[in-house]
Amino acid sequence: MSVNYNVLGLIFASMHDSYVSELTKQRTMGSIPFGGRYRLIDFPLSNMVNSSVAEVGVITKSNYGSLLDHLGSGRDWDLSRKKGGLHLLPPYSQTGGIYKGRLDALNNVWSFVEHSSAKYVIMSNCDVITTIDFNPVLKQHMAEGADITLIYSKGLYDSEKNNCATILEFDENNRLKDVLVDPQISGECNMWLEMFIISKDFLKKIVFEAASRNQSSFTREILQGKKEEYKIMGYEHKDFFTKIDSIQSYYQANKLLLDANKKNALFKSNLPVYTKIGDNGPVKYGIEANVKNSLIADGCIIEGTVENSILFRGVKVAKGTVIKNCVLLQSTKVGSNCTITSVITDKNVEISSDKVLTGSDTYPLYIGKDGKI
Amino acid sequence: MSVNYNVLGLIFASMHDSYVSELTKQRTMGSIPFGGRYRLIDFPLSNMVNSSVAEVGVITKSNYGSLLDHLGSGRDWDLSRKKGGLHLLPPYSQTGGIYKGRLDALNNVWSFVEHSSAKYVIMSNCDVITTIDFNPVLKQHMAEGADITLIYSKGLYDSEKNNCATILEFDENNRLKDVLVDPQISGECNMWLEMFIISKDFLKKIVFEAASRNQSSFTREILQGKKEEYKIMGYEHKDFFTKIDSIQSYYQANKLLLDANKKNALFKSNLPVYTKIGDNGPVKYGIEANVKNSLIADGCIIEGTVENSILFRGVKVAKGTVIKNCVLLQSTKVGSNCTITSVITDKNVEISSDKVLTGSDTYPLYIGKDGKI
Amino acid sequence: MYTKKRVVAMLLAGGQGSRLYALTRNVAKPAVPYGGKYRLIDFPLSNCTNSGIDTVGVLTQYQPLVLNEYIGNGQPWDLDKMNGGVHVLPPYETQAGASWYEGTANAIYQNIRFIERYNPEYVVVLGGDHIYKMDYSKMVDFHVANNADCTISVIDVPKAEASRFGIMICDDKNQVTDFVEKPKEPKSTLASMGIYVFSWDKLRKYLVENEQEANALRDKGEPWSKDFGKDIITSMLKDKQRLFAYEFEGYWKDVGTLDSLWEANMDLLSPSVPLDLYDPNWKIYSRNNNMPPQYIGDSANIENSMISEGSTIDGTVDFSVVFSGVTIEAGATVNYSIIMPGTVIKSGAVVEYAIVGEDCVVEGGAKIGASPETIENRDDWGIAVVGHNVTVSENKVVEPKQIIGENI
Amino acid sequence: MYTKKRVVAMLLAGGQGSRLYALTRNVAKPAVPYGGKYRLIDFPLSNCTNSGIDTVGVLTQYQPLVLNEYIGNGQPWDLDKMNGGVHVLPPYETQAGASWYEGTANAIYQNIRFIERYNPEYVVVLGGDHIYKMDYSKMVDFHVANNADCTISVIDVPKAEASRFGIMICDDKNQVTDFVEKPKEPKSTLASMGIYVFSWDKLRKYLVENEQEANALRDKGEPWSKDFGKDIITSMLKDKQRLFAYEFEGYWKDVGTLDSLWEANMDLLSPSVPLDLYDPNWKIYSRNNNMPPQYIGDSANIENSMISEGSTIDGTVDFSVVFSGVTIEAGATVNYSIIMPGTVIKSGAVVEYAIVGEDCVVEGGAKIGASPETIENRDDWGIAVVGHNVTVSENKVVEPKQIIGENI
Repeated sequence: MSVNYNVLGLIFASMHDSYVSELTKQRTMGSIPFGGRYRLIDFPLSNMVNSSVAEVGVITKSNYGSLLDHLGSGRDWDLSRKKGGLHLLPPYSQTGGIYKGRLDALNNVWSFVEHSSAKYVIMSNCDVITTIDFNPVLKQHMAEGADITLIYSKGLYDSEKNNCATILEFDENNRLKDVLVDPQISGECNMWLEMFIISKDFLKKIVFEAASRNQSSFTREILQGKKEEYKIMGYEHKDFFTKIDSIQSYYQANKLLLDANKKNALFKSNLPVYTKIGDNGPVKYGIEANVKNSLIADGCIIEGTVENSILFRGVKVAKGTVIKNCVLLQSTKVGSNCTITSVITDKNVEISSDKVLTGSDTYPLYIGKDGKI
Repeated sequence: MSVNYNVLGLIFASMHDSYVSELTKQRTMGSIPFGGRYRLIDFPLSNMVNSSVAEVGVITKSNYGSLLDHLGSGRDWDLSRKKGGLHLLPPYSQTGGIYKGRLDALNNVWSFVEHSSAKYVIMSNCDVITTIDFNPVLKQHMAEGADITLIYSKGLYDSEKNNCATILEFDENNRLKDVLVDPQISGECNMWLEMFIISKDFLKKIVFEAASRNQSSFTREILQGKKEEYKIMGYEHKDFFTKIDSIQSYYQANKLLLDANKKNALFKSNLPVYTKIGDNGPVKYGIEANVKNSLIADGCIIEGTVENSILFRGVKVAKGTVIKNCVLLQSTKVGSNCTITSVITDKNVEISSDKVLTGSDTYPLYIGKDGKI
Repeated sequence: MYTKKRVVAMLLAGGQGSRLYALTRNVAKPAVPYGGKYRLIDFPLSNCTNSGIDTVGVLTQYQPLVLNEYIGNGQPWDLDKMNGGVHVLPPYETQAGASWYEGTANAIYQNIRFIERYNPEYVVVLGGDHIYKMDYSKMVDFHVANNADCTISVIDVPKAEASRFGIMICDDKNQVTDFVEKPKEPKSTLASMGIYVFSWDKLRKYLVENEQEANALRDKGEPWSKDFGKDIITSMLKDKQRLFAYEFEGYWKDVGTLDSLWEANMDLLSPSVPLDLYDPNWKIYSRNNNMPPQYIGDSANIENSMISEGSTIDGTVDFSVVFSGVTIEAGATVNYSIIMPGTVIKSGAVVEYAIVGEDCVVEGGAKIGASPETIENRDDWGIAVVGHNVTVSENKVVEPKQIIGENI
Repeated sequence: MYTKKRVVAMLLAGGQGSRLYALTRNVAKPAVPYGGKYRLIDFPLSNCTNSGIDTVGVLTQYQPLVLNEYIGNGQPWDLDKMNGGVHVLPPYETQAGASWYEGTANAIYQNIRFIERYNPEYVVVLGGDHIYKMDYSKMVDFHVANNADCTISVIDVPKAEASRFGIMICDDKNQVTDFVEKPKEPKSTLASMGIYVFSWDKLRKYLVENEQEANALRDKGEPWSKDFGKDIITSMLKDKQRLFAYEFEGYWKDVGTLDSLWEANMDLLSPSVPLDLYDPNWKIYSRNNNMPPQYIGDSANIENSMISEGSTIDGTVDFSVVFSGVTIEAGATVNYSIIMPGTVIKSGAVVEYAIVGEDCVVEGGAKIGASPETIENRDDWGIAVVGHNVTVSENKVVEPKQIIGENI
């Protein structure tokens, strides 16, 4: 059918907030802007919608105001529904306080999960950016009679550069053999994308068991602790992915979109990425504009030079200014005759005329929200 | 026009929660069920929508999960909008913690108010139930050049029965002369409906002044403290109203709807009360049903006797059972051959067969949510 | 701009419904009220939503205004979608000129572009005047499992009634071998329910061929038709396409006549009829009109009836279905009847075995319909019908079988 | 069921727009793309929303499919309402038979029932092919203040152009004393913008009278018409009704011809034209198609242009408006042109002073249009136009003024 009430989606919108503390001061992981016009949650949410999922719960911790604004009723994802639909699950709980880990969070929102008529649950974080159709994963999960199916991709891991990673090893039957968290190695590994599929009944069992033992970490208690007992299988996603685990990787991930192959792998016409519509005008290029190798979102007005940069909605670049290797978030305004190199500006930053700001490509300069320079 | 962007609505959804602590254990004032198919917030929200208000902020304190569920995107009130629309304003704040009074709450949500293009603000609580068109109030407010226009009704006040009331006195020019909070008197008084109109600019002034002085009570600091300085005027609403300030008054307020005049004053065809649509079937009356003087919401299945009662959506009354003078909230199930008199059941209460429960009309028996008897 | 949809539904909302004419003077048949708070079209639309089909085209050209406004943005049925959703598809003008729909097949033919936007694999074709709850996704699964070109849902009817239906003859694997419209001597009791699943490429092919052949016949001055059941299904059978019958078990009722509309309402009051309007997992959605709960007064006497929001009942109601916003005054009697939205039955009026349309006024002393037991010759008995917006004055009588369209 | 609305808007989406025919073969005129990411109808719809009007009927019978799907549930314009919202109103069949719209007045006449559901005090009548930003609520206020029966918005045009418009002659209180359609010798320079506010009771009366009079003429075999501007306004003037002219100051452009469509796009690139598409308090809404931001490549050279989402630009673009999902390869040149959504301009192609429709392919070496300076006889020069879905093969030439509707 066109939507599938048999599958429930759960998105952890606040997982790993602390790795990008600059960007999560006034927001949570899921509402970090990305790629010119998106927020990170758009990717898992669109993946679910494109896989016919009709009901999605979004599990948040704190600072979810901007997420609430962004998601609204879910209308822009066609998730404003009576049957199913989008549900924000704030961290209020009977027990009080904030959840400690994935199992604890699931226990906290269990009444929502219980209430759903779905038989399967797909879970995803917001810090891994990729475009994936979950239907083949679900098919494999059912065909193999798995308890849990983990989605992974082969990727280069480097303990020097990666802040957090879960490396998976599988046996010849595709069954989970070993799980390494942040190991001191480097090379090509099976990187867990922190997405998995599980039946609702099995999820209930592990969540309730964990609760009764006061356990909260899914990776430690289930993946590492129960890999012999449970049938935990792997599904390899063979397409582009990138992970945000530091301000540096955030900068690089944005700039990866200047590579046409990677951009096309993320934005496929048959699996569109939905986002909140901004109703901005087209981009206006002035008479002295000079733009090369850049991604420019609607609503920008460019009268200067822009190179190797990502400009979010409504950015203004005045005459005589040169922007190079920058990521300028929405409504950044740069005055005339500036030279801005390797800089990330958060929302509504204003840079007055004749300024020179220079970061480095490995250590970009970050300017916080509403900053005035 | 059909909607008016010039007026912003603000609803205090959690004001006076503590007066009905039984009903607010798992919800807030605005989400208390009322009148068979409504929640208290439906009344102020519909009043605003019917007065062409296109943008409404709902200020909450805690326990707003059920309110979030009820309001959804605001679609059922035609407030799912890009321009304006419904905005839930949860109590997260930079300063942390919960607001102490109305001025403090307004300070906390000021960025939302500031962002609106409206010139006037209409404010309302949820604990006063009435149907009112705000347009004549606004017209008077502008014509009189008032700083603040308070909406009041003449009503019988009795300090023995009323838990909280603000009594207003006006001079011959309709200007506020005196403000009494919970006075030890009784008789006909001007009862403040805790609704008022103010310009955004003036509101900003008083909110910011109060914040700088660490003041939080609108009644004490502004109405009592500044009545000479500010031009505070009155508007008399000459129609039915009732106020919820105890479980007893909640019970009585529901039963008032059995009076056709009062019901018709609340549900006017030109000022409909909107609510979340439940898509229940029609009421089904069995072959031995016997119903008199009762208000029955859709989805009920009645096979017994019901008198002088309010039955919310999806209530089931089995054969041989007699329900008298009761308020049964949604999905209450009463087994066969029971005798239930002067009882309030909260949501999902189940009463098994052959039970006798008897409260008194002045002190109804209350059975909490999900209770099984 | 448009995302692929595996399944698109096309709802033939049909025309005037002349056998219901007193109730369809200003509204299309699918907008006729049913079941206390529904309209006929709520059933196929809710079935679509509950089956996970979120893209529906509604084909109509007769009085679409009420239907259009009733469907509106599709929100009541969860069919207000950015991509997909419900769309009312009227006839239109092109550079080649304007043309009304010339039959059900032509109506779909004229909207091939609409369907192709969603690039579907399967198209479900539905009617707008049947009462039933059905999971179309299971029928699509059946269609796929049989590698069928077309699947037709059928219901086993009593042999005596089979000649009223289109009858399918099937082999032991449910493959359809023959199809006869209203056979005098039925060879089977499997009646077509007017619900089809097609593989879109096949349906498209036969729609185009039917259009060309019918036009060629017309140009030659010969009889032609562009009818869905008659032409498309027959052609496919002739071409030995794989047609399968999907047997449906459950409540299904064609409400094409005033009598069957009355019966279908009465069915809801029978405990043995398997049509559950209270199942939270298969809700029948309808547009709500923001009325307060019903008020039952001190002198009311209600038994074995269904009553909806906004009504005020102070009279006697027995074995009846009462819609929203109805007033039945103290001293009025309503038995075995259907009272549509907004109607007022005044004190002293008696309504029995009748359908009273929307926004009528039945004054005191008026008598509409009668019990069959009171009629000597049973052939003289039948349901009395009062159309919409009619006033029945004091002491006037509407006889059994009589149909009133104007004030009396 | 329907709540009163003080103001209802009726949008005459009109017909084929024959003067735009290469761009309206399969779409109604209001669905023609404009301004990089808009379609013409975005302007009146967004104006309604921004003016607080949330109930809009769109009258159309020509190729409504694209318009219907484009408008959809009205969500992009904030017009998806439970009560009110935007409704496409096609012609329909009644018991009296079916009839297409016989003129703009007849189209509104046939939808009197739609309007009356909302019981409005004022009806705003709009066209679908003008580019402007206007607060209709101020015009309604003006109408009310003048106690007018009809208010017509007018714009002061240069005297030389006045004979192309419907010209209003007013007294010093803005009351209209005469109205002349395309006068040879204009007595005023106040041109009607095709935007009207009516007191609904008055409009209703004149619609009914016009219908009756025109039918009577037709029955007698005499010439008749049911045209809004021509018949309704003229009758009201004759009857000494209170007609007022509301003078509009700001950008307003009729885009009824290919040349004016091109000019209106070019206007957006002129700093002196007062049409701000970036005002957050008066957004022009449009349906979004979920494309990533535009990518500007290493060899791109873009100046004084507008470019929209999803496009990939690696060529030279100067003084042009480029819509969403367009590809302009390295080595391609686009000057003073409009490139509509989804089109590909390949390396080596040159497009100048041209409109290229949706989803076209312009192969390398092709040359579309030319600069006026390169044409000897200025009369031979004009905008070159390529219709939708057209492929222009390698090295083919589309001359200035030429209009191509098929692949070459």
